[in-house]
Amino acid sequence: MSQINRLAHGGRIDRSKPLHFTFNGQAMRGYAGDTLASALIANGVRLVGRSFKYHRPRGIMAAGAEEANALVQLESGRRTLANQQATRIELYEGLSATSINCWPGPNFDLMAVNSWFHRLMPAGFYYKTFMWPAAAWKYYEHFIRRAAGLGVSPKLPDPDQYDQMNVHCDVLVVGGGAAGLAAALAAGRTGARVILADEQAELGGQLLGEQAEINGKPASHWLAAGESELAGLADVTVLKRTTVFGYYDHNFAGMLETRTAKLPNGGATTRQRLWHVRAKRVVIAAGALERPLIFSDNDRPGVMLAGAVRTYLNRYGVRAGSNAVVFTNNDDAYRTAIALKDAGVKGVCVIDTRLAPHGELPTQALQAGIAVIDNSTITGVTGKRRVQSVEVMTLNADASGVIGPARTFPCDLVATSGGWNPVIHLHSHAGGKATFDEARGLFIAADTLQASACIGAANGEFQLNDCLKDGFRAGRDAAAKAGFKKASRRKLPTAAVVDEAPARIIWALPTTKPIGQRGKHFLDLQHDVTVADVQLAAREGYRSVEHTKRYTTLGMATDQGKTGNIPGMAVLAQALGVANPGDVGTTTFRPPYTPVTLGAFAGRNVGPLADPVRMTPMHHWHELAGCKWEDVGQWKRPWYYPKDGESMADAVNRECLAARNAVALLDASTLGKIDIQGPDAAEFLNRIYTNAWSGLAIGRCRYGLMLKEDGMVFDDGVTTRLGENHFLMTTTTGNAAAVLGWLEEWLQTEWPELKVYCNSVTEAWATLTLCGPNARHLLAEFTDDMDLSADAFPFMSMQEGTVGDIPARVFRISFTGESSFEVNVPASYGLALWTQLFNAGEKYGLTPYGTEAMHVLRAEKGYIIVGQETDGTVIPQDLGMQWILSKKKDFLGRRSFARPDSARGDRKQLVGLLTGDPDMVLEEGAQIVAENRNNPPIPMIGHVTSSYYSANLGRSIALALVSSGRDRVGDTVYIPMPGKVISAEVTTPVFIDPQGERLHG
Amino acid sequence: MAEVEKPVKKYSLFSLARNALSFHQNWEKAWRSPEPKKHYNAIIIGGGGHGLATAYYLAKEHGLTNIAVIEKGWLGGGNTGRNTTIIRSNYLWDESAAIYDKALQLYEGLSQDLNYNIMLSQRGVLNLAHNLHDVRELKRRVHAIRLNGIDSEYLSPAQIKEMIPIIDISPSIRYPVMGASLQRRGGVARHDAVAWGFARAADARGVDIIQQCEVTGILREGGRVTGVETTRGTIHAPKVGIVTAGHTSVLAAMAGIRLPITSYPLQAMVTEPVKPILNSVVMSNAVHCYVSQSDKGELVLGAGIDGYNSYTQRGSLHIVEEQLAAVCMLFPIFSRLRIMRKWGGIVDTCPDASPIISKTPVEGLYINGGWGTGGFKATPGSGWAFAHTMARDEPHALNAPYALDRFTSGALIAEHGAAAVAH
Amino acid sequence: MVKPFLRQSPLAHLHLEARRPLGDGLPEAGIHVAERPHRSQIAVRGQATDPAFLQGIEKALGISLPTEACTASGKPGDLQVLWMGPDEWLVVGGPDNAALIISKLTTALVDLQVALVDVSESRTVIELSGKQARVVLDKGCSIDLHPRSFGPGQVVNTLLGRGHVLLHQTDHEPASGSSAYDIYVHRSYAEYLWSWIEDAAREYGLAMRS
Amino acid sequence: MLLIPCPYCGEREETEFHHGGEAHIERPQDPDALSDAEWANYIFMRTNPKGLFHERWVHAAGCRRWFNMARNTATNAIIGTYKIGEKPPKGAR
Ligand SMILES: Cc1cc2nc3c(=O)[nH]c(=O)nc-3n(C[C@H](O)[C@H](O)[C@H](O)COP(=O)(O)OP(=O)(O)OC[C@H]3O[C@@H](n4cnc5c(N)ncnc54)[C@H](O)[C@@H]3O)c2cc1C
Ligand SMILES: NC(=O)c1ccc[n+]([C@@H]2O[C@H](COP(=O)([O-])OP(=O)(O)OC[C@H]3O[C@@H](n4cnc5c(N)ncnc54)[C@H](O)[C@@H]3O)[C@@H](O)[C@H]2O)c1
Ligand SMILES: Cc1cc2nc3c(=O)[nH]c(=O)nc-3n(C[C@H](O)[C@H](O)[C@H](O)COP(=O)(O)O)c2cc1C
Ligand SMILES: [Zn+2]
Repeated sequence: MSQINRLAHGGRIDRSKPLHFTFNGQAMRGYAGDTLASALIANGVRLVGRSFKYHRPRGIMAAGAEEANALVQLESGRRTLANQQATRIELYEGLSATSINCWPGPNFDLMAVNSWFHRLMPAGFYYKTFMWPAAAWKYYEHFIRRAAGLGVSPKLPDPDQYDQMNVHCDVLVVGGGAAGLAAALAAGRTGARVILADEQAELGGQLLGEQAEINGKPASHWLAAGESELAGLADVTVLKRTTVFGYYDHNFAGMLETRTAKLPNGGATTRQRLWHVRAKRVVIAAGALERPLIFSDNDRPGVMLAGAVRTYLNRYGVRAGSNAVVFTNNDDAYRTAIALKDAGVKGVCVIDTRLAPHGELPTQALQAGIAVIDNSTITGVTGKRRVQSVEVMTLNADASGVIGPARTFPCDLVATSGGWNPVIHLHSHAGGKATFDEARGLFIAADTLQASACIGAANGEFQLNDCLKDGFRAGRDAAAKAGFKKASRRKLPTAAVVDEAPARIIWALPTTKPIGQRGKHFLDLQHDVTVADVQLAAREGYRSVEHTKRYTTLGMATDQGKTGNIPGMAVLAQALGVANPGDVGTTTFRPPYTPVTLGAFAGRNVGPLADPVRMTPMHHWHELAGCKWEDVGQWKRPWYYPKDGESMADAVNRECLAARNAVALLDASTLGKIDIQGPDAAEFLNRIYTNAWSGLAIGRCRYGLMLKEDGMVFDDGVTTRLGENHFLMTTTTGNAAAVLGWLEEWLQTEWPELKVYCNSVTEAWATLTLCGPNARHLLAEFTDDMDLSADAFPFMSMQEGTVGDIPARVFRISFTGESSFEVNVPASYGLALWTQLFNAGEKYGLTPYGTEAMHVLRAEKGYIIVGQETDGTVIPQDLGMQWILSKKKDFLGRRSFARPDSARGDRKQLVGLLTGDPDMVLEEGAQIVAENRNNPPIPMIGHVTSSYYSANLGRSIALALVSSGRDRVGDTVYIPMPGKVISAEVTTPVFIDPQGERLHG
Repeated sequence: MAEVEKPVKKYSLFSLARNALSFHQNWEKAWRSPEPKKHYNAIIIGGGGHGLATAYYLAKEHGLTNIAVIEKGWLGGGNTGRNTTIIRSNYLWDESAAIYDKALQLYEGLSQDLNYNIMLSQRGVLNLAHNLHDVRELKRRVHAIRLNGIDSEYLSPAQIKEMIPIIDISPSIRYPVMGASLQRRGGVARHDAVAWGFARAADARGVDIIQQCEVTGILREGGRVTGVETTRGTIHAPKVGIVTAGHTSVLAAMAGIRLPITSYPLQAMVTEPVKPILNSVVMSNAVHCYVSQSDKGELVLGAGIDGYNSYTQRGSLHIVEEQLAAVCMLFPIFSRLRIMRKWGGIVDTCPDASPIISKTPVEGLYINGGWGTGGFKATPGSGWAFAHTMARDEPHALNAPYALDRFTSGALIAEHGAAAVAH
Repeated sequence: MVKPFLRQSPLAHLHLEARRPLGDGLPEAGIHVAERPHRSQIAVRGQATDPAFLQGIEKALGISLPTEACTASGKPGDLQVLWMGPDEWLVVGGPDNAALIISKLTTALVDLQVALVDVSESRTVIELSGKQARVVLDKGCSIDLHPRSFGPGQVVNTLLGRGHVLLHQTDHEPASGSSAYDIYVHRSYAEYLWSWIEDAAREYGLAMRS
Repeated sequence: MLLIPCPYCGEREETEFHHGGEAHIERPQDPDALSDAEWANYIFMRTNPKGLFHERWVHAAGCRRWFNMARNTATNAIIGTYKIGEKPPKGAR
């Protein structure tokens, strides 16, 4: 295809850089500087896709972020992207795009049958039908879903990367049009830190598409000079292709930068970058969006926004048609008419809803020989796949209908303008209000919670000269408020003031029949929402603008109603008989301003960096040993160490046997360790723990239980007295941070009078736990300054000395019920000691064991795990731990035991379970019932909290919480599983060495 | 029970076709917009799903028709209009299973009962496990639910993959998928339709739904409620129900009642619409994400709650970022889909993650709130039980455990496992 | 300490110093990194309002206690005190000095209500420098590191990526725009942080410094 | 996205902090003297106001200090922060 619509010259495209691309398989050409949309128009493409609901043919209607129709599937395979606006895709060599939501193609689309049934499909039709028979919705839904959905999701992994950046600035300027550029210059000159972000590839905004002059020269000169001045200011950052997508509390903005116009083939650069900006002041110079006129069949390919048509001419050097009608209610569109005429487009005429337009621009148009048909409207459009003609009639006195004869104008382009809407989206995101300017029929930013201001066209300022003035003032002002007051003596640029007459606002233009009965008046082109739909919603009582939005889906498509919302709200106001659309209000503007990829939000937090992996000093040893990992919070802990060919059960059995019969080694470094010092340390522990601490001897350890104020078990661990005023507390791995936080909270907020300091030392120590009958022998080989005998070093005591010449603290504590030594050495020696122990331990049968074996071993002893035997509903009494509740003092949570529920007789209590079949290992989490049956509903009396095969006992064991469990010891209970019922006997929860002989040995 | 049937213009394919011929000019209003009367037999404060359902069941089951629902904004505009619409009854404790499954059962016939298609889509809800603790807790729930007579299954990673081919179950991801619970009867429903369907059906039974009317005070005399002060004048009633979700504490404070409730922002978002790609609802508490695809084609995604009290109906960006990173971990192909809109709601959470459906110390004043991040699924059941409570001045067995005094006695219904994150 | 060759810092196994630069043909690396392991680090807790405490510190260490938030005293590479909180400081010295420092402090602060904890083993230090060092940090850190608000001698506890760090700026050359930071990171997070930096720095070129 | 002025470190991003719920709820001196309802009031009942709110925060990833903050929960506007034991700032009482 040749570029039949490309003008011979003009535009900002680079004609020396031709580019090849394909659309729906057809090879086409464009230039660097084109968007896909401008290139498609240049190549004479009219029909780009089909609409959502009726599958009507659709073309390009805009030139920027407001495009509602021209969505394409960009590329295929690994780099495919759905629903991309052709107007925002910068053309690159080799680009390939296809139409979406049509099959087999946009020219002949089988789904267009929908449009035959359009009358059955008014707004909300699905709420009224598809209900019979009840079960059939499933099938209806299947077809509805297939029909909906626009483009297709990528199905292969994303080859690209995304990243994020945090910045701070004094002034953030959103939008680099005339106003924004002026603001950035003014703020930048004061020395303030300024960020100027614009979503487009070039600065200039609306100016890029105009033939405007500044200081008597083409505006491009001022743009270029401004840009180069900004580049020279050290603390000004200009970000192009960067959309400020959201504005949040306390002047925080989210921006999305597209870093590679063409998708890179891998490499170091990220495709998109999400910026977090914390600004002292925000200047919103986001411009205005043109609104379409709403007339019958205004969706035909070739009906476009007048400003966009002008932009295609001036910026891209393409004409959007060869025979054009301009349809307007204001003066601005006359610029388009004149530009079209200048570009040699035929038959240009203007249809104006106003009576005798007389401003500067209409006069110019008339002088240029452009016909102006006033007080008229388009009543119909012919041509399905492209406009062929429009029918025009005169408006009646109150513009509620048309009169007189119909005239037909052949044309292939209708450039419409219904005026402009300030872009107040960002202002609204962060709680800003809007007011309706009745005279001009537009919403203007009002009160805001943030330190921000809307300026230029975003504030309803449509004269270029005013935008410039506004920009410089706002930039200076914002900088001054941020503390930068340096004055600049430069002369401000000026532009000619054009006298523009007011618009005549008629929200829905009449046709020869009542609206909805001749053609369709589209408000939301992407979702196929019409004026009749909004009127129906109003009629049916969906009176709130929010109801109408949801009932009709107006403004809920990917463009979020950038062109359709305001007319839609006004139409609703009319339908409700409300004079002022301001009383109906807008729907809520929400981020993002334009869609943002999930990948950009995720940034670098994906793949291996999704969340930190915390590693102990011995981590890589475990990895080389082939361990399987268990995730505990962010830690990786060795779960078990399978040898070649071993199953998990084999490995765990082997590890458990070694721990009770030889010696086994556990990496316990992840346990939380908190150093607690100060004269009130013991008193502090008295309040935090349920038991008493004042009497603990130095060098002795004690088990403690912590509760929340509701009496529920929160954490447990062993705490050791290192000195008169010095304790070392250990916590569970998962709760380490929470417990330190808990201690600090009480110390700082409730008991500041206590003289205590807490410091985390979790990471300072590597903890190697030797467990089993040979533990002492092995350890003895490594130390000559500690007496390891049971008398000299009794259970629940601590010694300091050296192990393998490394300074160490050794604790005789045990979570396995076996004689064991917890050796703590400075973390950086952990790996060395581990390796040495491992080598020397071979003769004693040393076996490394993981968390699974640890859990089995402790369950054999009936030791609880917080979070497994407890779940936030368990009090110590339930666990049979009354013994740890001091009666002599208060402690956190104690009062809650006096509540009726704590005294309930049927509370769930910790018990053991032995299955009838010793090889049957119950499922953890299985529910327990009293009756031998399996036909739900069955009342449950408890559940299995822990369950293992115990190699040491040669049978399965389990712990459970069972209602009145201690009274049921000896009873049989039942565990119904899908397809079977398992019986088990209730026992006490200690299976091995109830007297604790091994522990003390 | 004497029911006064008002003529309803029934919705059906037939009525749709007939109306099409007259360009849809003749549909009746879905509900009226009446002026408030001076006096009602009962007032429901809050026109969300729960309030409207309460009114509907008061009229339908208890014959109380001189009642008003008073809504400060537009009906359904609270959390009912901004939730991720996940419906399920896979809760751990018996008390929860009972009320949530009652709700699910009502949902299963709701389109027909209300003559309004609420588009209940029972496409199955999966809750993923990512570590051994999750696995244990999920299995505990699966078994409990099954023994309560409610459908529930446990899936292995391979079975998950079979159901959802696009999910990444490889063991090399940061938090691998280790299993999932599945409730096949779970799914989603069209949230707006639930509010609108109840409103229309309640209106048809004579209930006045008064929108744009904010309750500013609760009138009491001698320990009894006598009515409410509103922005549209005083309205009297011997019974008043507070059903205001995010604003439960604010309304209760008007009657001098302090509640164990904190209101947090909770955010949700939708992507651009794409052709069907995800057929079930996937939730993961451990990595904070839940996602389903709507009939229109968008992915509907929910985030975790923001960590601080707020009534702003918007939340912080980092919460959304964390959640979307989790989505990218489980569904790497979604990284290039784009968020089209995100928003916030205000959720009223109780310490035990269970609601309050209760009488109060003020006679004639009732509270239904504290549903936190998960009350949409309960809407019909909650309204049904609350209507009973208001009509009889005593709780139904279904909601008796949800009385306020459980915070005094300690008999909490800890559903953190089922509800730790939003859904 | 004993058998120093047995000591292993959290990043030792990665042999950073032997790695080739990253950066797809960039002429010059914008970022330089190195691990500075085994620094002596002592957590000191006490009352900044107590003159005896301030004097004791000064006497023991020869440098004053930084009482202004987020500042450090002393010289990088030498003995330094980093502000951690209103009653919390980190005394940092060269390797294997902790016992000596503690004994000096103990002597000087005797009778005062203070706490001294040897946390040398808790953190390692990643030194990050170069023209793009600040930009790389900006990718994961919300602190305003612009020279106007942050400079040599300043130190913050904050988040970098998803990990907690103590970030200390040690140098800045206005002419070249190059700056240097010591990033103190808990050892269990060190490898994560290293991977994070490597990934974030790739586009600017990353070279190892010995 | 709150920007929170830590009374010790200055303004920092919300991500460095944890919220600690309502401020100025004192632990009863003698819990045994309380009725169950009073005890429940202390552990569970909160004002949760829409508007001025006094709350606790901890600068978890910063200086580890707890402090109080006065904030408007209807707008998220921060009126001020103050140290534990201090009185709320002007305009926040
Ligand atoms: C983002 C998000 C996702 C969620 N996801 C799910 C999910 O997937 N599944 C699920 O089951 N639940 C979910 N929930 C929770 C669910 O939305 C709520 O629990 C449920 O909708 C509450 O319904 P409601 O009728 O009680 O409250 P609402 O719908 O909030 O209604 C309360 C009404 O009270 C009105 N009101 C308040 N104050 C006054 C006053 N003074 N006078 C008059 N009227 C007043 C409000 O305007 C509002 O309309 C989610 C919530 C959110 C925010
Ligand atoms: N005569 C009329 O009727 C009329 C009407 C409207 C505008 N105008 C003209 O338009 C110009 C207005 O100047 P201006 O500077 O106020 O607006 P502008 O439209 O020229 O510039 C706004 C810029 O902001 C960008 N932008 C918008 N939202 C953004 C976001 N969220 N993130 C990043 N970038 C974003 C836009 O792409 C654009 O480049 C003047 O030349 C004025 O004369 C004239
Ligand atoms: C399940 C669900 C699906 C939604 N789908 C869309 C959608 O397709 N397009 C859209 O713009 N908004 C969608 N929304 C969001 C609403 O537009 C709106 O943001 C939300 O109801 C909150 O209201 P508010 O933003 O007006 O405060 C959806 C909301 C929900 C709860
Ligand atoms: Zn701080």
